[in-house]
Amino acid sequence: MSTSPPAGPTPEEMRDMLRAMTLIRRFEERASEEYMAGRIGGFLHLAIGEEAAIVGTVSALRPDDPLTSTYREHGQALARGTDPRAIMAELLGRATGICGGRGGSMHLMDRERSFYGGYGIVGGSVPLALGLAWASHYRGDDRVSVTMFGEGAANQGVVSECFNMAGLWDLPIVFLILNNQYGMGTPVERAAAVEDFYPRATAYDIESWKVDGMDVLAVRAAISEAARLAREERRPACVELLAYRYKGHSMSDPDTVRDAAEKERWKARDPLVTFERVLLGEGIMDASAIAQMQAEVDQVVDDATEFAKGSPEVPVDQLADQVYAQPWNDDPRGSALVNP
Amino acid sequence: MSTSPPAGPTPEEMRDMLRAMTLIRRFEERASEEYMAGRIGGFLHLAIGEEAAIVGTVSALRPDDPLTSTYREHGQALARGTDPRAIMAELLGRATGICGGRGGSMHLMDRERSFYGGYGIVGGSVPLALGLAWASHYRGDDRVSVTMFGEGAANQGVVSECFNMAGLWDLPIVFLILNNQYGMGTPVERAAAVEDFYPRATAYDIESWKVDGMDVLAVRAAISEAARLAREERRPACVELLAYRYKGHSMSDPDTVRDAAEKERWKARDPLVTFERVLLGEGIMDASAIAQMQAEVDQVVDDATEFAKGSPEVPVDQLADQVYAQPWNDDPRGSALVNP
Amino acid sequence: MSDAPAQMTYRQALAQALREEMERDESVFLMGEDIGHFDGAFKVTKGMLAEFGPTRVVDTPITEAGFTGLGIGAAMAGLRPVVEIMTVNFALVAMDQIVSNASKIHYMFGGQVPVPMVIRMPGGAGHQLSAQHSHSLEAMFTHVPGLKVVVPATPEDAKGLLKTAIRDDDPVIFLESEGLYGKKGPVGGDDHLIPFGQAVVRRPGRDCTVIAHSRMVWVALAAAETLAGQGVEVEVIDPRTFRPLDLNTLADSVRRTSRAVVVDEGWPECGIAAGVAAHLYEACFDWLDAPIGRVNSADVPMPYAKNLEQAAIPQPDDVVAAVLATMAREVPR
Amino acid sequence: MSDAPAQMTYRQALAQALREEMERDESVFLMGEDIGHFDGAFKVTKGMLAEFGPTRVVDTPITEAGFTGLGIGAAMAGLRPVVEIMTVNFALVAMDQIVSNASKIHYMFGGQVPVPMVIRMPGGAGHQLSAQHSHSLEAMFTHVPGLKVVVPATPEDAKGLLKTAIRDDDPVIFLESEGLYGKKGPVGGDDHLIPFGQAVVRRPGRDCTVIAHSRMVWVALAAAETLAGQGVEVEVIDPRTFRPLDLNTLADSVRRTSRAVVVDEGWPECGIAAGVAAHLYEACFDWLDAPIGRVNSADVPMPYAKNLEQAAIPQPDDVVAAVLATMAREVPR
Ligand SMILES: Cc1ncc(C[n+]2csc(CCOP(=O)(O)OP(=O)(O)O)c2C)c(N)n1
Ligand SMILES: Cc1ncc(C[n+]2csc(CCOP(=O)(O)OP(=O)(O)O)c2C)c(N)n1
Ligand SMILES: [Mg+2]
Ligand SMILES: [Mg+2]
Repeated sequence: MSTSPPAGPTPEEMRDMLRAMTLIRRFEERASEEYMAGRIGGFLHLAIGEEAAIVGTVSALRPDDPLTSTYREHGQALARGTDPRAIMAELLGRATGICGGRGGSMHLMDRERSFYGGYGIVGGSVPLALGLAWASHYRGDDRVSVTMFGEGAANQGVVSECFNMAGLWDLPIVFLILNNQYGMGTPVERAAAVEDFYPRATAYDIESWKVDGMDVLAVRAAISEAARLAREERRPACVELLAYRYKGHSMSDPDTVRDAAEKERWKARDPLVTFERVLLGEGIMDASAIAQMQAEVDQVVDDATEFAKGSPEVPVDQLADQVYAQPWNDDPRGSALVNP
Repeated sequence: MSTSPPAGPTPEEMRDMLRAMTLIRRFEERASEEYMAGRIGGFLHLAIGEEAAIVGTVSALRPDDPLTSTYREHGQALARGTDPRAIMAELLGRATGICGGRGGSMHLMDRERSFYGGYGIVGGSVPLALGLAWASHYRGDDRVSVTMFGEGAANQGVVSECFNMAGLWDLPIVFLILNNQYGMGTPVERAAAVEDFYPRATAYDIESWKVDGMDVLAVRAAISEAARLAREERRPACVELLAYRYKGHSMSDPDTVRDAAEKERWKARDPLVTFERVLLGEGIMDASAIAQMQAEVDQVVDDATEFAKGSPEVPVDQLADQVYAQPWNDDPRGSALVNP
Repeated sequence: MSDAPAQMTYRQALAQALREEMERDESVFLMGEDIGHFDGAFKVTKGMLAEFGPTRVVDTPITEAGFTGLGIGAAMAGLRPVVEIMTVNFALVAMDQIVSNASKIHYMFGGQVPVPMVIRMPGGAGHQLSAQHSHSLEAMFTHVPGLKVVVPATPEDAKGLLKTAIRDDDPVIFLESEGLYGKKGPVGGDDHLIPFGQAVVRRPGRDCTVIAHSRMVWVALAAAETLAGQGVEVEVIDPRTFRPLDLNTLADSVRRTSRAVVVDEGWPECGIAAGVAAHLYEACFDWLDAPIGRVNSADVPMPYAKNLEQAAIPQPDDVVAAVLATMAREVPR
Repeated sequence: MSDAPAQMTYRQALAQALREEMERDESVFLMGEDIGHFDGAFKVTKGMLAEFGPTRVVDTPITEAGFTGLGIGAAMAGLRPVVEIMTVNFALVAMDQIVSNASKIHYMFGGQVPVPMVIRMPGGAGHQLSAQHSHSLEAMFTHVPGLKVVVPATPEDAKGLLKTAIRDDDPVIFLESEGLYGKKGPVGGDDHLIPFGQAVVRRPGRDCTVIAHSRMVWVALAAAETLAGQGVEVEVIDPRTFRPLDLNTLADSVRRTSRAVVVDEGWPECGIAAGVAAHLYEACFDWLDAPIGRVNSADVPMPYAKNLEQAAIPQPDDVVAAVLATMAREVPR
């Protein structure tokens, strides 16, 4: 049985983590521009400010640990190593997108990298992750299923149902409550009877605790321990990450509800800046190495954007393809009905 | 603001409580016979063994406190004072039934007595009770909404959602988890990660505790305190009552899963026998008074059954009446569609 | 001109209905996600928290089953809740409360307690919101006896029907359209109520009856314009409510035109178009010169890409084609 | 006679399909409330816990949304879950998982992951279970692209279709009937698979096509017997699956008989009968001599009282009346 990565990352891992965080930040800034330019439609939810939570989590997992997320999931895909070209192309609704233009920003998936998707119904993805954990339990493999969802989602009843089943059957799952303190315009204190969420899991005998979600090393350590519990002790765990999103709920939210001073306070704790300081302080990277990494990342984002823009649209005659995995009568369209 | 009844009942109240418990027991025994005779259809869920939980609860409430229950709710209606004739007639599907034969055993309601109904979808009635509590909160009246549901129902996500809203808005509601240790054939340890249910409510800052549900005085004391919290301190409460049902889940369950020794152990704690002993011991009733009361109850049950049997069926041409409270075009049938 | 009806958007018309009814009746309150401090996801309830306070404009946690059920219970207690489910997509989480409780309580308990509540929710596709956020669930709700189902297409109807819905004693599923909030039109005053079960002719015509509701009314009217250029005069009728359904008005028109097309943004199978068509075939069998055309969204989960999405949802051209197909049919008479 | 098909009940046929598929494929497992120690609410899974152990026959808490979602996730991981929802009524609690996840995941993510799962659930009325426990929700599921919808009427079909469902790579809504579990009939062996989308003629006839599924097949056959006594020969066809729908077989029959009645235990509005009828009108418009009859349950929440319930659900006499109404129609030709 192979174990989870150790909590303390190597210098190289730390460089990779900073790079991943930078990539998420720059990618999403670019996505935001593409949205403003009208090339991305639908909803676009940015995770800017939450990079430590995402990268800390993914870096604590094995690449084959199934991961699910919400609609705010570009970062998870990027951190898992999905080609930024395929993500940007998906956002632009192109045939070369990771989901062939069917999903868009809210519904990225990269099954090859065990990223089992972003979902739009608040709370609705959590039982799917439980099912992925169930499959590991069933097969006796040592994967750990990790599901990231917001503190708003934690109020959905189905999440409690999953706590119960995970606790009852000792499933290898980590519930990751990304508490960014708001669900759209609603702050925690107006949505939850108790502002800490992890004790809810405790009531189902799930080891649970809360961690600073702006500190990528703290996140990594917490998720490593949670994954270890799930992988080695075969017990579920729940980690609440306290974090903050710097942008509105989605691009269509002008973000007028949140207090400016509050935003500044949290921006002062920018996870990228904080982590850069760590790397500089420990001599793992110097300023020019960081600048070079950033330039490379910008290059990757430029390239992804160019690729996406240059990619073909999805042929309209493929509209009805793939509704079914096993279409009727070998109908390649996957349509369920045939007219006489 | 009138207060909840005090925890310690008067001798007269104790006599009434024993009478109510006896009525429930005898009424349900008779219902079981009527079911066997084919005069009652559908599902028939008996609460035999749970009389202390029901009567203890109802006796701790004001008559105008809204009460909801599950499909196992003949006792709640009887304890609230609904005419046994109207209940038995409902069970027999007669026009004189409390719901005009529309509801049957699972769906009794007596709005005049603030009994807001028995419901068949496990967990589904709990938010209704929250809404009844909301109405008191909204209007500023001092009623307390009480909702009784099983430990199996406590696993349904919507119950957690209600805990959260009750805690968040300080609604005057008492969640009463009637833990009879089984949901159909499934014992608690196979359905719940933790065998105590009240701590789930605690995670939402709701005052919660567990009580012996076979002891009617203990139940009454606990619900009195819970109702006091809700009525006077305007805070929700949650009480878990540990109890046991003596019969199968419903009449169609041969009850072969549960261990005979276990059943005997719990029958040795029969809530009626126990409470009779208390009354005898305290000199509140003597053996002949009890016998006389029982004879009167049997008389009531006989009468209710005769009444029901002698009652007319519901006219079939009333099938479509009352689908709507406000029918279209004054159509007395309440049909929503008119053909040209 | 002081008594000319005000011009306003569908959004404003809804807001006006809510305000007027809340002022009129203290038992009316609003509940839903982000309707207060955030002014509502679509800003329908903008400013109302400040006006009416947090007991009458209630921000909820993201627990649709729970607060829809709460609304039903509050209605049983005699209040008149207007529950906003942010979009109809999230009603799927609350389906049990709507179908097992709201629609049944009055009947099942022998008429003891009415459930006078409104569940407002916008739906529809067209903004690239992809598969989970693009539902039109009219058919699912219309399937269920005990519910009333309302589908306003204009600002005037939005106001008049919402006021009626709030005063109605039954649970009303009030389906708004995300694509119509900005639509402007004349709107009546305080006493402007529109009864349920009264279809309205949006455009008179003699050649073919086109039945459309909500946003599809505008799609149908655009198609009618195109068709008029080709000499085909269609009559566009908006049922406005599906429960109750004003079949008389629909059937009268079809008997005159002998042809019909039903336009519906939902899916085809067991959908609204199928449901309405079934009634019309039965009511107008001897008059029909061609099978009734059905224009629906494609029988697929809604895709994200703009070109696919536009191909999936009914467009004016689809309506034109359906009408022409109906007209092209040889008449055996 | 050793190769004559065995006689068994619908219940036993289902059990046999489950057993054979579990033996055949280790990735198949069963999950649901009380299916293990309690042998299942309707005893379909009797004895299977002992045979297959608690990892493959899993008793769940009463949390349909949660464990249905779990099944979807497990299917995404490549297992083949057979989730039992105790009755279809409780699927309303899991509607979001079924509609927003199960039906959409394959399409929405560009075909990366199939969802090979079966959701088994019995439905229907007739046992005085009252409003919340008497649903027939075929129409709601058939409305949704991405699902397959299967409605077996006989032991043979129960087995053959369930085996196909388990091997199918898409989410299959497998709707059993509470009223059929005790029904006996011949059932094929291990290799007995019935493909989806193949309607079957249950009784040939020339005068009117009667389309019925699940328990309604037997109601229709009883009606056919009565009608035969009056000289009317109806052809009873069972579609067996609604997604996919074998419209060819249905339409061929209607083109021969020129008349049709659809019998469906669900509600009338936007129901199965309306959906099937809409297709048939379109496919057979020039052949139809009368409007298609629809026999549905009454448009009411199901009442408890036996006489009311029997009046509310389709009876053989209702089918007879609908056929005769169809026959009575003057033919304008
Ligand atoms: C069931 C459901 N209800 C409502 C919504 C609309 N909605 C989308 S995101 C969101 C807020 C979620 O907050 P949280 O879970 O904290 O995640 P965050 O957006 O903060 O990452 C809401 C209400 C939805 N998508 N699904
Ligand atoms: C949503 C839902 N799922 C399943 C059922 C079937 N069912 C009826 S009662 C019951 C057991 C409930 O157990 P519990 O809540 O402990 O109540 P008890 O019957 O013990 O009083 C089940 C599974 C149902 N009615 N509703
Ligand atoms: Mg949040
Ligand atoms: Mg129980």
